[in-house]
Amino acid sequence: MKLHEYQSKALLRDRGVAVPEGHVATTAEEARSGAAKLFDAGSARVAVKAQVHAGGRGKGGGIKLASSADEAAQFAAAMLGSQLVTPQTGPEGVAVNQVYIEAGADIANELYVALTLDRGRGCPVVIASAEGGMDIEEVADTNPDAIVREHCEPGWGLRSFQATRLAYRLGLTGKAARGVAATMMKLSHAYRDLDASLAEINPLVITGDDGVIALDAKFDIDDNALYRHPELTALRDTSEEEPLEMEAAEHSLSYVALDGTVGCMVNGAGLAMGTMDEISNAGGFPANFLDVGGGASVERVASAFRILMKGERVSAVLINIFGGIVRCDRVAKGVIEALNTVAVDVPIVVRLQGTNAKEGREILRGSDVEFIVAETLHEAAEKAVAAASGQAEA
Amino acid sequence: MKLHEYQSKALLRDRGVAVPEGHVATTAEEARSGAAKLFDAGSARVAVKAQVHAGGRGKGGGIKLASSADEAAQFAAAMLGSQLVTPQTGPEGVAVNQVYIEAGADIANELYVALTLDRGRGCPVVIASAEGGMDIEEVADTNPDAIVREHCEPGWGLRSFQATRLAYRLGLTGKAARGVAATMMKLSHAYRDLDASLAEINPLVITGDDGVIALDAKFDIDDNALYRHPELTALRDTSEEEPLEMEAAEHSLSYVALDGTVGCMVNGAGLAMGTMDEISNAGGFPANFLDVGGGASVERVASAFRILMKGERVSAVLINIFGGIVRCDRVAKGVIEALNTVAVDVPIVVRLQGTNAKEGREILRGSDVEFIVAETLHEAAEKAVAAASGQAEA
Amino acid sequence: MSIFVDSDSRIVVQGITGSEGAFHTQQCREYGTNVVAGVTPGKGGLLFQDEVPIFNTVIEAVEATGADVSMIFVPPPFAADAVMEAADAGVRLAICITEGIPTLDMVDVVGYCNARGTRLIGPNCPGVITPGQCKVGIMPGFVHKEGRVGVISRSGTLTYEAVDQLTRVGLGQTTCIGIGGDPVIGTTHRDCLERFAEDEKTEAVVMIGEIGGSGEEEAAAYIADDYPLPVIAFIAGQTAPPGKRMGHAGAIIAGGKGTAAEKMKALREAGAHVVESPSEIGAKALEVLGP
Amino acid sequence: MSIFVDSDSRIVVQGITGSEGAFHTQQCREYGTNVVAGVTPGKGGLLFQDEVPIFNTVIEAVEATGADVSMIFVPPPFAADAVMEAADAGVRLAICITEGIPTLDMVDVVGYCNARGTRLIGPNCPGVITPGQCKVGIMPGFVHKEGRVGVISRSGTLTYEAVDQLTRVGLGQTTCIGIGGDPVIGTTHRDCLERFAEDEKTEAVVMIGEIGGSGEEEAAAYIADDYPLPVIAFIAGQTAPPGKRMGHAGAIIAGGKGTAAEKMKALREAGAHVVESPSEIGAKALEVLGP
Repeated sequence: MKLHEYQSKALLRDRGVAVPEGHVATTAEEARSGAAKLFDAGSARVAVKAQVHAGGRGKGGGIKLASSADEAAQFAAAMLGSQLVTPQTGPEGVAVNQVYIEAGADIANELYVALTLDRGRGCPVVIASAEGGMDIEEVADTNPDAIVREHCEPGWGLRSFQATRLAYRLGLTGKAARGVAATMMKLSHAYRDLDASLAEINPLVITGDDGVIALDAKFDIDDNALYRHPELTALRDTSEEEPLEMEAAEHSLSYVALDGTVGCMVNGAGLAMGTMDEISNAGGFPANFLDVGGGASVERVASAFRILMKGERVSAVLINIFGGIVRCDRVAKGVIEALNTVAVDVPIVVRLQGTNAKEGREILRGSDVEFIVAETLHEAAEKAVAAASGQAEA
Repeated sequence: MKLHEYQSKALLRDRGVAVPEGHVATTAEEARSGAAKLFDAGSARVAVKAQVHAGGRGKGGGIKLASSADEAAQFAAAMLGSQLVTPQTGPEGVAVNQVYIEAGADIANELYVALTLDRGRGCPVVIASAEGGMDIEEVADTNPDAIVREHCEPGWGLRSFQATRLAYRLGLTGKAARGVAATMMKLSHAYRDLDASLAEINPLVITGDDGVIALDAKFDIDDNALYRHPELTALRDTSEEEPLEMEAAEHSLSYVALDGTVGCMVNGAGLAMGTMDEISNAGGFPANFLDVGGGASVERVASAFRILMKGERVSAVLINIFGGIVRCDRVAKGVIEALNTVAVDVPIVVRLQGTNAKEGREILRGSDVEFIVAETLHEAAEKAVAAASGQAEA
Repeated sequence: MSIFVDSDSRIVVQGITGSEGAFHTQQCREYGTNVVAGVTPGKGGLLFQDEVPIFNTVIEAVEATGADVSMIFVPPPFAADAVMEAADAGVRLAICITEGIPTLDMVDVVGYCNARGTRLIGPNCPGVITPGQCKVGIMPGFVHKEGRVGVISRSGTLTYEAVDQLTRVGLGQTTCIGIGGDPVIGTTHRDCLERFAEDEKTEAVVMIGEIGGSGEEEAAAYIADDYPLPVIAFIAGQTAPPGKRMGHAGAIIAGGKGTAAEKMKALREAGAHVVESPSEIGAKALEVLGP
Repeated sequence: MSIFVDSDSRIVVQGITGSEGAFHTQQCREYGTNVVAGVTPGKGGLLFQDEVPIFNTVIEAVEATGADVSMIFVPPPFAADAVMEAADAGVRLAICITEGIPTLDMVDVVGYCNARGTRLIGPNCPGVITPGQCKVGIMPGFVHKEGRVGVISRSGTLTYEAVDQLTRVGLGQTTCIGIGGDPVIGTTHRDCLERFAEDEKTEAVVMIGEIGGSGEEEAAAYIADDYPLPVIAFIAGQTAPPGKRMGHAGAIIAGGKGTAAEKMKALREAGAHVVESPSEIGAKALEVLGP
């Protein structure tokens, strides 16, 4: 789950990290009054920042500096309700529903600091760079030596000496080094306490008087850990999420929309990916990834069909079930029952394998619904691709 | 630093451990009104408990059960200002300055739970016993099998499965087991967060409905860690501490009063103990342990003399300094200067060894003060013991 | 021969009285697995299926029955603690089936297991099977056949698919291991490759990877360094888009890293027989090994 | 021969610019100790006494100078972190002089050092000296003499006393170690006994214990098991009252345990030559070893 900048900053502020004053606004009027407060408090300029989950907002015009409350209101009016296109969104962009009005900072130096998981080492890693404000992957490509790292070992977490070491390796000294090291410690505690998968401050600003301020911040939270963070779950903003993926998640289905024409319904994530690959190898294009999981009850299969068929371009469906503990005959019954409640007007290729596959296939054959039955995964993919191209009867 | 029961319970309550309602009272009237509140809230009985650091209060009459607010006030009146003698105090007892008025609990079962340091393993250990209310050392002697333990390993602390394991090994089941395991986890976090050297709940009570309540609680805090716990330092009650030891501590001296007649002033704790032992081997009795530490400045030596001479029975003084980095000539000068400000009317035996010992001895010989100079530790002890027995001139 | 488990393995099941735990324990027992104990706090003293003693704690189970392998079906909020309990009790192998454990819990768990010398397989995995001897997991036993191919995979049903193909072409398996689909796992492809290399009976390894992480690349580097057995490899997710989690928490192309193409390239360069299609696994293995 | 440090040891001093650190670094250098680097965050790039390079971090010091032993003078609130930094930087031996470190910090530090294979000596100790070769600590070098007795002690000045007696009776020392007066320490009496047993030059060990803890009892158990060298032992605090901390945080008779009498009995039964008086250490050593 992704958090917005303003949410992430509130979490950091709670943990003692300095962040600029700011106000969330959903209307130009709110933006004006938020900006006015900041100007009254002495800000020379305020930033108007689109609150979207995608990165690269600056490049897409999602961050503007205003010199008056009126100007801030104008920027906010232009952003709110617009579709913001950034290097990390598709060409259609994402809708801006909230802006954050924030006091400008006195920037002497900009750093990058983040914690994320190092999968190879199996532990979190702090990644820092003296090139703040830039995308870290860009820095990794153009100037990898500018990036320094320290691992948070199991049981030990980030130790103070590691944070200090990072600060010195970034070329800092004195108060700025101590401030950055302290911020890294706080960020690592936040990462841990919030079950984050990413905690990023970019840029982390050194001010003219060697203060340290988080000018942008981003937390991604581990979905598996949300059960123990109701306070974070309440921060979820689903406006940028794919509606079908959300609907699938509500039914404990794992669904990802793709661009192709062959709708897939598979049990197991690996087999679902493998099925997509096989469709591709057969010359077709999968319309989605869809894992119905281990249970595959009638209700679940029906939901899966419903979501699958909402994919606009689906012109054939491939059901690929490898029965393990799940019995194929039960799945077959589920499919038939599901089809009584969901209108499916495209060819359906079914491949059942594993436990009670034969019985399952017989059930399908004996039903009113017309299925194209396949034996192997390869055959199933070929038939589905052909069906999607309108050659089902060929 | 030791905390009182009511202070320890407040710390536990803050961390989610259930404790009975209670009120501190320093007068009988306060005790009455505190008790009245508890009776009003539905208590059938209230306990009046002397707030002293020494354990074994119950055996000394420091815990009384009252059935009315008047009775509670009577008990409080009797306790407050009295000297409470328990198995853990000397025969002179300790003054009771505060009592704690507490709601009675519905006791079905009493357990013992504590965390302390296992020095052999170098990590904290949870010690628990089904024989609550009893002194754990008594249980260790009479029924060692009743005691169960789990270690809190470096980096890992107490894991939930260990707390669960302890609860089952205490013979608990169901809700009581879960409640006790949860309490152990909270106690272990408190131990860690508060830098405790001891965190004890005795008894930890299982109530009739399988609830879990801490009926008595005790924290000892690591003095070395107090610098990071100003909130705990503020809880210090020095009324039970030895005034001379406190005075010594203020001057960074380590002092322990003993029963003998030979006052000792030594640099280094090990040598100070060794000096005491040597005095004892020579047939005398040390009046104190006193480590003047590494610095041994004039001010410090003077303070040491002042404190030393407050020991009532001191009839000779033994100064034993092994100069290492500290130079004996400087110490000698410090002793002489100190004696200008402190009246010492008993014989002083001085043994200087190590760096510049010869020069130091010469300085002493050249002074107005009459010192008995010794070369070896053995000789010094012999001479001091003789001096203390009035045979200095013999 | 085999790796990790065999007919001598003595299994304790943590969470044996839960619905999943009970069902799969029964399945494992029917397969012939020697399930010697179960653990459910609060149910100590009862029997599972009138035969398997249940204990409150793993240490009791280990002490009473000599269990050396734990199969874990404990729900996600308690699973990390359960694995640590198994490690602390001294089982040599903990197989954690549970899906949905928070990643940072697993960071701790893997560190804890490593410090204690307990091998963890999983979490979020189908388990381990040595056909004909011992099934410790949720895979359908009947598709497997005793033989000479080792199988390593991050997924469940795709493994069954691969195993089924092997069995159909007449190639049995020494041991099949589902290492799990999470970002942090106890045992990697590389670890399994090492063990298979030491197993006399294993003549080839089928390795099924998927997008995300760098486990396949690390395995490739290991294979490139004179790995003694032929490796047949497939990487799932060639058609997966970046930034999308493909079911498994660990199956995600993040920051442009962890693509199927990269992994396939690394394996190919390391000398593995990489197939483009999951349908070709069995045929390729037969081609490499011969009938 | 010697244990822990010798003329090849390359010392880095953490906290070299503090008043204690600077003073004792100078003393050690005057003794002939090879101090190759200092560490004070923020002072990297400067020189100590115009000769010893100062670094911001231990890892830099180790990489630049090959330091393998760290002497630590960092104040208590930062000392635990400093020891961990030394361990993480890969020094084989960390000697922590600092007194007053919170006990729970030391629990973590010792665990961390053990996990990394770094030996910690101390804290709250005078350090280690191999006479004539290397002094890493605050002991007065001049009382020591090269020779054949190993010395282990929990205290500072009492060790100097014992060493002085040895030197006066003509017995030099191989290595003298102050293990420290805290409840949790990195290296125990027993650890040192083990190392002395492997040292060719050491012909006897003087072991000075004190009240509190059970380190002396554990040493006694180890000695009882055919320890190859004669051990001369003294336990300080025979006259100490229970429940009172005798200066050292670790020197306290708690719950009736850790008395001098118990420790002396255990050592005597183990075959050690236990003296009642600290004055007899030198004479007893001479009696045992011969001139």
